[in-house]
Amino acid sequence: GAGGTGSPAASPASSAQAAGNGQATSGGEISFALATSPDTLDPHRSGLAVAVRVFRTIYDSLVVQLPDNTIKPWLATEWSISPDGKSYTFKLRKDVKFQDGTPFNAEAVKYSYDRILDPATKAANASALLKPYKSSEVIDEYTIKINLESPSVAFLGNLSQAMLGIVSPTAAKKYGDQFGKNPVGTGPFKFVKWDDNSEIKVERNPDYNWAPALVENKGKAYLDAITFKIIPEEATRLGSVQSGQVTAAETVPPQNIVALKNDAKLQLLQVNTSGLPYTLFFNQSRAPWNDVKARQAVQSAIDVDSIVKTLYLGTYQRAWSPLTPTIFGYDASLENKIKPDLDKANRLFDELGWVKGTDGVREKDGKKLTLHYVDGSPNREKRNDIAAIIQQQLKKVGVAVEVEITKDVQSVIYTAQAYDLYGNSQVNSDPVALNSFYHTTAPNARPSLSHLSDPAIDKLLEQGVVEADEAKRKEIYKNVQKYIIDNAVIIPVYIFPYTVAVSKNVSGIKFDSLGYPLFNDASILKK
Amino acid sequence: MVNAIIVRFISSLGVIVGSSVLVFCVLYVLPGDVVMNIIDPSTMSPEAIANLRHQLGVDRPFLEQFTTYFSHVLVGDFGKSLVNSEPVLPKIMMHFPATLALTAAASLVSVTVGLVLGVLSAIHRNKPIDIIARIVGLFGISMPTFWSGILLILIFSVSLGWLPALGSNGWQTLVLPAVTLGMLGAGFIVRMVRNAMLEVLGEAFITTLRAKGLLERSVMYRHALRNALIPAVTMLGILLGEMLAGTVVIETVFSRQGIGRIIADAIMAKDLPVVQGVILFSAMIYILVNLLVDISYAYIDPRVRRFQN
Amino acid sequence: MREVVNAKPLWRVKRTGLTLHRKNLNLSPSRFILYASTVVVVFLIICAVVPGWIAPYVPTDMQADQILLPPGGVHVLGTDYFGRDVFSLIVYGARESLFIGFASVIVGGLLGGLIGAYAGYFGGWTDRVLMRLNDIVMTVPSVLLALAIAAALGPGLWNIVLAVALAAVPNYARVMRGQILSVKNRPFITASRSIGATQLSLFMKHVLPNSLSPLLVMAAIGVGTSILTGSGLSFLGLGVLKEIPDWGALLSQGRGYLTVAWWICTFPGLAITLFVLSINVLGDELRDTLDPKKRPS
Amino acid sequence: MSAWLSVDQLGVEFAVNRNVMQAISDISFSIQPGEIVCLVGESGSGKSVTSKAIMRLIEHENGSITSGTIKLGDVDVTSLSQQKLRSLRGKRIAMVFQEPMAAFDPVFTIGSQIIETMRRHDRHITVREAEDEAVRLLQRVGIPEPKLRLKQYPGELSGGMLQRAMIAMALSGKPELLIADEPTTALDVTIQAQILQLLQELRSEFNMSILLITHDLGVAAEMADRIIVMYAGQIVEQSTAVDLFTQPRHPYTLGLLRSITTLDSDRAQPLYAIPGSIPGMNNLPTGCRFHPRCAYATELCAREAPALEDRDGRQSACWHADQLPELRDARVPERVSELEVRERSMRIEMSSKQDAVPKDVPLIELRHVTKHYPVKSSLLSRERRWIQAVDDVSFTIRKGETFGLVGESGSGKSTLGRMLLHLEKPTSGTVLFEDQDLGALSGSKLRQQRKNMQMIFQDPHGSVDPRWKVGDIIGEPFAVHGVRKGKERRESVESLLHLVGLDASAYDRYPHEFSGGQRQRIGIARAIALEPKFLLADEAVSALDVSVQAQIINLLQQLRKQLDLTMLFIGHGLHVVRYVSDRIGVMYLGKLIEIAPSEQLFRHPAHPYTRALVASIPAPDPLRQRSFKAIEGEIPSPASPPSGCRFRTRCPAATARCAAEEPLFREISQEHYVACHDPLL
Ligand SMILES: Nc1ncnc2c1ncn2[C@@H]1O[C@H](COP(=O)(O)OP(=O)(O)OP(=O)(O)O)[C@@H](O)[C@H]1O
Ligand SMILES: Nc1ncnc2c1ncn2[C@@H]1O[C@H](COP(=O)(O)OP(=O)(O)OP(=O)(O)O)[C@@H](O)[C@H]1O
Ligand SMILES: [Mg+2]
Ligand SMILES: [Mg+2]
Repeated sequence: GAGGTGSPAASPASSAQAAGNGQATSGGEISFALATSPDTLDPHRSGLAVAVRVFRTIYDSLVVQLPDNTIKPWLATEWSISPDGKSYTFKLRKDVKFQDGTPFNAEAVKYSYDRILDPATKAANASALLKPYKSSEVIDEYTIKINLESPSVAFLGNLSQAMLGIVSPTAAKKYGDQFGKNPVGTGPFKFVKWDDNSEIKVERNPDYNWAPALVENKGKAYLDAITFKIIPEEATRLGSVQSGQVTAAETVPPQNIVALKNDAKLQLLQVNTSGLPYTLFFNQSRAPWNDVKARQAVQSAIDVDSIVKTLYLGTYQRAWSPLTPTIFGYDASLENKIKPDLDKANRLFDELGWVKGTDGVREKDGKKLTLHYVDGSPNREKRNDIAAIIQQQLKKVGVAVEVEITKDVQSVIYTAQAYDLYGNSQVNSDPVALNSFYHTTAPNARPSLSHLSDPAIDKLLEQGVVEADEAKRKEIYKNVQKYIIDNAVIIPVYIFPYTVAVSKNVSGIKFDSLGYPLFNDASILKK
Repeated sequence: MVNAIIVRFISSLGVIVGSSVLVFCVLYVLPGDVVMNIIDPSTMSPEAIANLRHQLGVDRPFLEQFTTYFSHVLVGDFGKSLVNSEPVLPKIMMHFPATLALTAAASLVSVTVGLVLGVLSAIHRNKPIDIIARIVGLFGISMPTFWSGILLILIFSVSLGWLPALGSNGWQTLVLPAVTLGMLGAGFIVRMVRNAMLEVLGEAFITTLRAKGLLERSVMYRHALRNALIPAVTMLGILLGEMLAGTVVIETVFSRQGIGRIIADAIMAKDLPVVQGVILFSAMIYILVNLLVDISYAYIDPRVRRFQN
Repeated sequence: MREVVNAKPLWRVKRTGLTLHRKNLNLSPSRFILYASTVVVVFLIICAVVPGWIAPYVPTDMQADQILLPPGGVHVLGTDYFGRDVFSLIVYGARESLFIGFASVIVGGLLGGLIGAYAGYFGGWTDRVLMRLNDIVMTVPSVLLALAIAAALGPGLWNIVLAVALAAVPNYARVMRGQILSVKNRPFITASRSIGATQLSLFMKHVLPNSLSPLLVMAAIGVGTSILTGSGLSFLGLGVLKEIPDWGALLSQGRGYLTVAWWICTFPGLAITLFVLSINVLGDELRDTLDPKKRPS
Repeated sequence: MSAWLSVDQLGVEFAVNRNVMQAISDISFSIQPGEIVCLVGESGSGKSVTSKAIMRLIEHENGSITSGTIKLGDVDVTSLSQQKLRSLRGKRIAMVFQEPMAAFDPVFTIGSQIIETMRRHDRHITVREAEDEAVRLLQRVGIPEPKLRLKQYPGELSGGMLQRAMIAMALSGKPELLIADEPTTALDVTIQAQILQLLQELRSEFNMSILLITHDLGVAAEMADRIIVMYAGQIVEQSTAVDLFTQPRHPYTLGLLRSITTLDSDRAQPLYAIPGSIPGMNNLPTGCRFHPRCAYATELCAREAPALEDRDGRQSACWHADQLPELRDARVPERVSELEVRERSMRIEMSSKQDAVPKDVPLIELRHVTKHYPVKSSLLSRERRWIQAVDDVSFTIRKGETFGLVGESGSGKSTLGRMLLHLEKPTSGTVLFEDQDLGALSGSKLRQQRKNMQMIFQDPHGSVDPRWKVGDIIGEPFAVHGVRKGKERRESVESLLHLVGLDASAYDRYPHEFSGGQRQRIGIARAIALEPKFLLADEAVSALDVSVQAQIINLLQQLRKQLDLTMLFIGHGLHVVRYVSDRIGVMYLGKLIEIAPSEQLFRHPAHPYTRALVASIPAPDPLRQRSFKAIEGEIPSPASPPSGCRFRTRCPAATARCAAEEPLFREISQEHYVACHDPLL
């Protein structure tokens, strides 16, 4: 999905060290090479992770989520939740103002959230995140009450996301459709300019004094400015960080990680994203994959270890569960339980009556055993290559894999549902993310990717949304994860580590719980 | 004369309208729609998606989209990007200078390299210089530009550190992309100039010139080359088209700003108004340049000028 | 006048002269390049037709323990990041690439040739309409057009072929029309017309055969251009993912490994370059042989 | 007196596809100051190579001098350094070429090209001085408004003007020797006469030697002091003009002289023709290179090549040079009569359509036929103009007659011919064939009618499809009309081949394997395949060498009798037209200005133009020097013809009436029509 990457940071080790070594000095500019271009800097309209990386510097959120999944104050100093879990009352900071001088207050918060609901905004992912938001009431200038349609344990965590950042009502009204090109928030950096397809420049917000607990420097940032350069071509991006033309470059491909590690001028920052790992979903509505044995056969035939090692050269971690390890409720006991077992795979298929034909492909009732594997284009994180390997691996047990690489995921996957196996991942801060993938869907609604429909699982997932007791909630999600793996509903593949190569004379770049970079502590080391 | 140009220009407008209709039709059948590029389909409900599509107007029937778009174009409104609501024309105008600089620099490279190699090649026909010049020219035509571009970056930027790999400002940033793109054109020009030169060298008047006792130098450069250049000028118009198209790849490789980049992205995103805008714009440029080429042709070549009187 | 009746004069019996001097056949550089090009093209065509005879490995065979091996040893050109043998990939990829090259030239050349021939031969109203249309299409640079068409048709080998072919149609049409126009008024056409030949037979028997050579040359060179355009589409993300990738896809997929394993994309890149270069050399040679000015008369 | 130029034992080779080809060998001759020497010979005999070798220009065309010396005064040209050579070129020796249009660089003005030459050889001259000098030179060579011409581009001048300008350019270095390679071949007879006259004047004015290359013996007779005859890369004969024409010492020269048609040629007799054609330089016969075509050849000739020997101040390379005067009278008629016999027998084989056709039955009638072409408008000019290629022409061609059509280039002869066959629709007017309006016929009816009217083209190379086999080309009429299939067709084609004098083995060969004359035979065979009633021959022999020309004309005459053809014969060479035609029409600038029976037209031309035309023809007889002063001026543009009589701008007898009133086309004596207010008679 286009949601991109990020996760409760599994303590980004390298960044912490780098920050510790040098003496933070004020001043200087850095440039940060992005792999793709943001679509807009309007947080409510954007759906691209790359945009978040830029506008996280411009906007603040009400609360912040720490790596241990706890929620801490940011623009809100404190909050209370009503007993029915359907309304939240926030006390806001009084010393905050937007970069355009507009005062930050309850009105601004209400405006921001209502704006997301307004169809005219054409909000994309933000509206999904804000669910089940119903309305806001301004209690007083610095107190706001938010009402929900239904209780949601994940709501606070979502509020911490940049896509639900608070925008300047003055600017948003003034620029309308063009707000995305003229963003104004309360963040540590303010927008300077955006040259299409080339660069976005932000400069220090000199008034900034309300940094969250996630960073050490609570005041204004050390850096004068950051220029985000848009460099889609991998070789060029890496080439320019190696030659020193840019200070930092994101998404370093695995094969270069090894080489860059040995580069005396560069440091590598890596943070695993959190949410759902890259997962291959079986489409259970299509035969023969509605049969658990068939799915298990495939599960045994695919050597995920080999895939991850071959393609990512040991730089990516393998996924074992429908959730990433850093997320709440992750079940570590699932690790190393599935082993590639060709005999088992063959046996299972044999049992199902699929017999190998002369061409090595299994047949039953004159039908070939085919698996339609759909993947999005382009070859992001080598996902197309995974398809290529799986095609070869399944060939060995007599499954003919047809790989379809398409840009048009919408119609192939969501409208026509013409796939047997489809891969996706999602950035999220809470296991409720599982709901949209494994809960039975309403009769008229679009089915989930897995097409799973099991009342027991539905019940567990529903409990998970409202269960306030952490231990019980953990247990619920353990059961869900075990079920999903045991029934081979999916094949989890890898956990994406967001990797940035940074010049050694820059320190203090950190990452938030979703893996987005924070520049509050970043500074250039004086030599 | 001025009238003729105006008439010619007006008829070109027809061509421009035609080409944009064509492109509109081709793009309309693109699968999927722009919505997919703005949202994460797994997190949004179908209704929300439908809603968004409705707001963007991409769910309306073809004819309606078509007439709306063109009625706006007629009054000079190229519409707004579906992805980020940016007005198209200002966006193009902003990016065009970068593309222009690139194509101009690349043309310079093409013409210089092409001319030198082409002339050397023709003068030293079938000698080693000829062979080398032709092979160099052919390499320009034969290498995929994205590959040669990356190689140049690795060599001159990463290994040697002589030139920046990217950017849109300063002449240094122009060198590598212009060379990459220019080598393509140089290949064509070498071949063109060589053939034209050989043809001219076979003409009877060359013998006259020699019989007059002219220096070989002035036979070659003052006379033969000048004659050979006339057909080469017509090539420039076509070359420009190639170069403009080449920027799609080059601007991506070198992360340059420019309309090539815009259109590549827009095609992928099915951002119809942007694609339309860029195509309309580049068609206009193309036609304008070819018009200029035709006019200058009539001025350079006395054989054409004769028909005027 | 007796001797004239006998069209073969006595002294023609021996055709000496030119042929006899061929003894000292020292290879000039340009000849050498011509022969080398022929060898390259022929070899790659053989690869495309019977890759199994040449490739030492099965190209789809992914050996996880043999990834990124440098050239030399058992893998002459090394292995790629899947652990596939690069040489075998190139040999098998020839089929895909040459298919793109030849198929798109055949489709585009036929279509463009027909349009150009029709317009040029019948002239008048249809000519004006067709050529105006052609002008229109030509204002859109062919790579862009191919890009748009490829995007519209979606991935698929045939779609790439079609995109490249359609984008080239206007060029073929223009050349064909020009050629037809120049042939149309040659005296031997008038001669046939004066005999009473119908338009159709004039066209099929005289005009067309005599107009084909520039188109053939263009088509020969077009095979190379199509492969290049195809690889450009791969680069822009519109290629096709297949078990056996074409050279463009190999090159475009392997380019990320250039600094780590240069051989993965360098050899497919060389294959493209060499093939295109050679086909251009052959095309030029073909142009020279077909050029009536250079033919013995 | 020492010779200006002496060439000794010159041999030249060309590198062709890494082989060498000997183009000329053993060429020796010399030119005295103020002398005009003509180099004659058929196409490909090495005339141009010889001339270019003198200036060592062949070195730029893969050629090299392999033997011999060229001396200009005391200077040995063969061993000169490039630098010295260049200062000699254009200064001491200047050249004028055949195609004036192609000999100028099209993108520089005439003036700049002339000035460039001057400044190249005289570093001290200023541009202004050079310009003045150029104006003076242009004036001298007879170019009106020289100042204006100086600034014009070659494309803006007519061929005749350009040739004058070329001569002016050649004169600019005040050369001692002028080499003129076929300077008039591309020009009309009237213009040719002007240029030749100019050359003669210049010779005496500057005491310049001239090496004049021509294949027209008439020109040679008129101009030359001495004539050198070349054949297949060698000199075969050399002597003074008078001697050569009266007493040729080589069978080839003799053949050439006999082949040419003159005003006196007997129209009842077939023309003499040298059989065969000149061999290519890569397949030369052994011994004497001419022996396969020679009527006097003996076994010795085939074995050993004769040397060029001096005798009585003249040279010839023939074993039988001495006996030639006697042989000449004895042997040749024999051969002709032998041929006659064959022809007669063939004639019997063919149908016997010889039955008398009533005279005066019109086969083709043209009524007020007009053809206007739009002038191609370039990008920058949009107004439409029209070329009046043919304007209101009416005449009749009678059954069985040969009608000749003459006129300068661009006068509309070919256009008229094409309309006659309805290959092109007239802008207005009608063409009747056997009283049937061709314009009213439907497509298929017209195609049927085409069987009856056929055409022979000027360019023997262009008029046959290079990709077809000869048999298919000749058989095409059968195929088109669906007659004679398979074996029958092949037989018919073979008998046609035989009829036009080609071997049946030609059937499976391709046109490029044949010489120009043979190709023309192929074209003729195709034209007569369907036994048409009418044959149009548009310059059918103009592109051919004299010896071959005679062969083709004989063939045509013979076929005409056998097949009872009616013919329209369009031609440049007036003698040839006179020889073949019963009546002749003269065209000028799209108008038919005179029609008369052949002899009448030549002896008593009524139109001043016709008279000028007839007078312009150089007679191949050095004793009959021309007294007539060449007609002045050039043919005006057909896009804006003069008012009234179109010839008035060049007419010595023009009056005010000629400008105001267009003369009627009227009969002045029996069968003699003319469009002139004051016809000569
Ligand atoms: N540059 C060249 N390279 C090779 N062969 C040549 C070249 N120039 C002339 N020849 C050959 O030399 C021979 C003599 O040619 P040349 O031009 O002297 O004939 P010519 O007598 O001038 O004929 P024409 O009357 O047609 O001008 C011909 O066979 C011709 O093919
Ligand atoms: N298809 C055409 N389009 C335009 N102009 C033409 C065309 N054909 C002939 N003309 C012009 O018509 C005039 C007469 O041409 P035509 O060929 O009939 O002359 P001609 O007497 O046969 O000359 P030549 O002796 O050179 O063959 C010329 O000025 C020519 O340029
Ligand atoms: Mg010559
Ligand atoms: Mg003519």
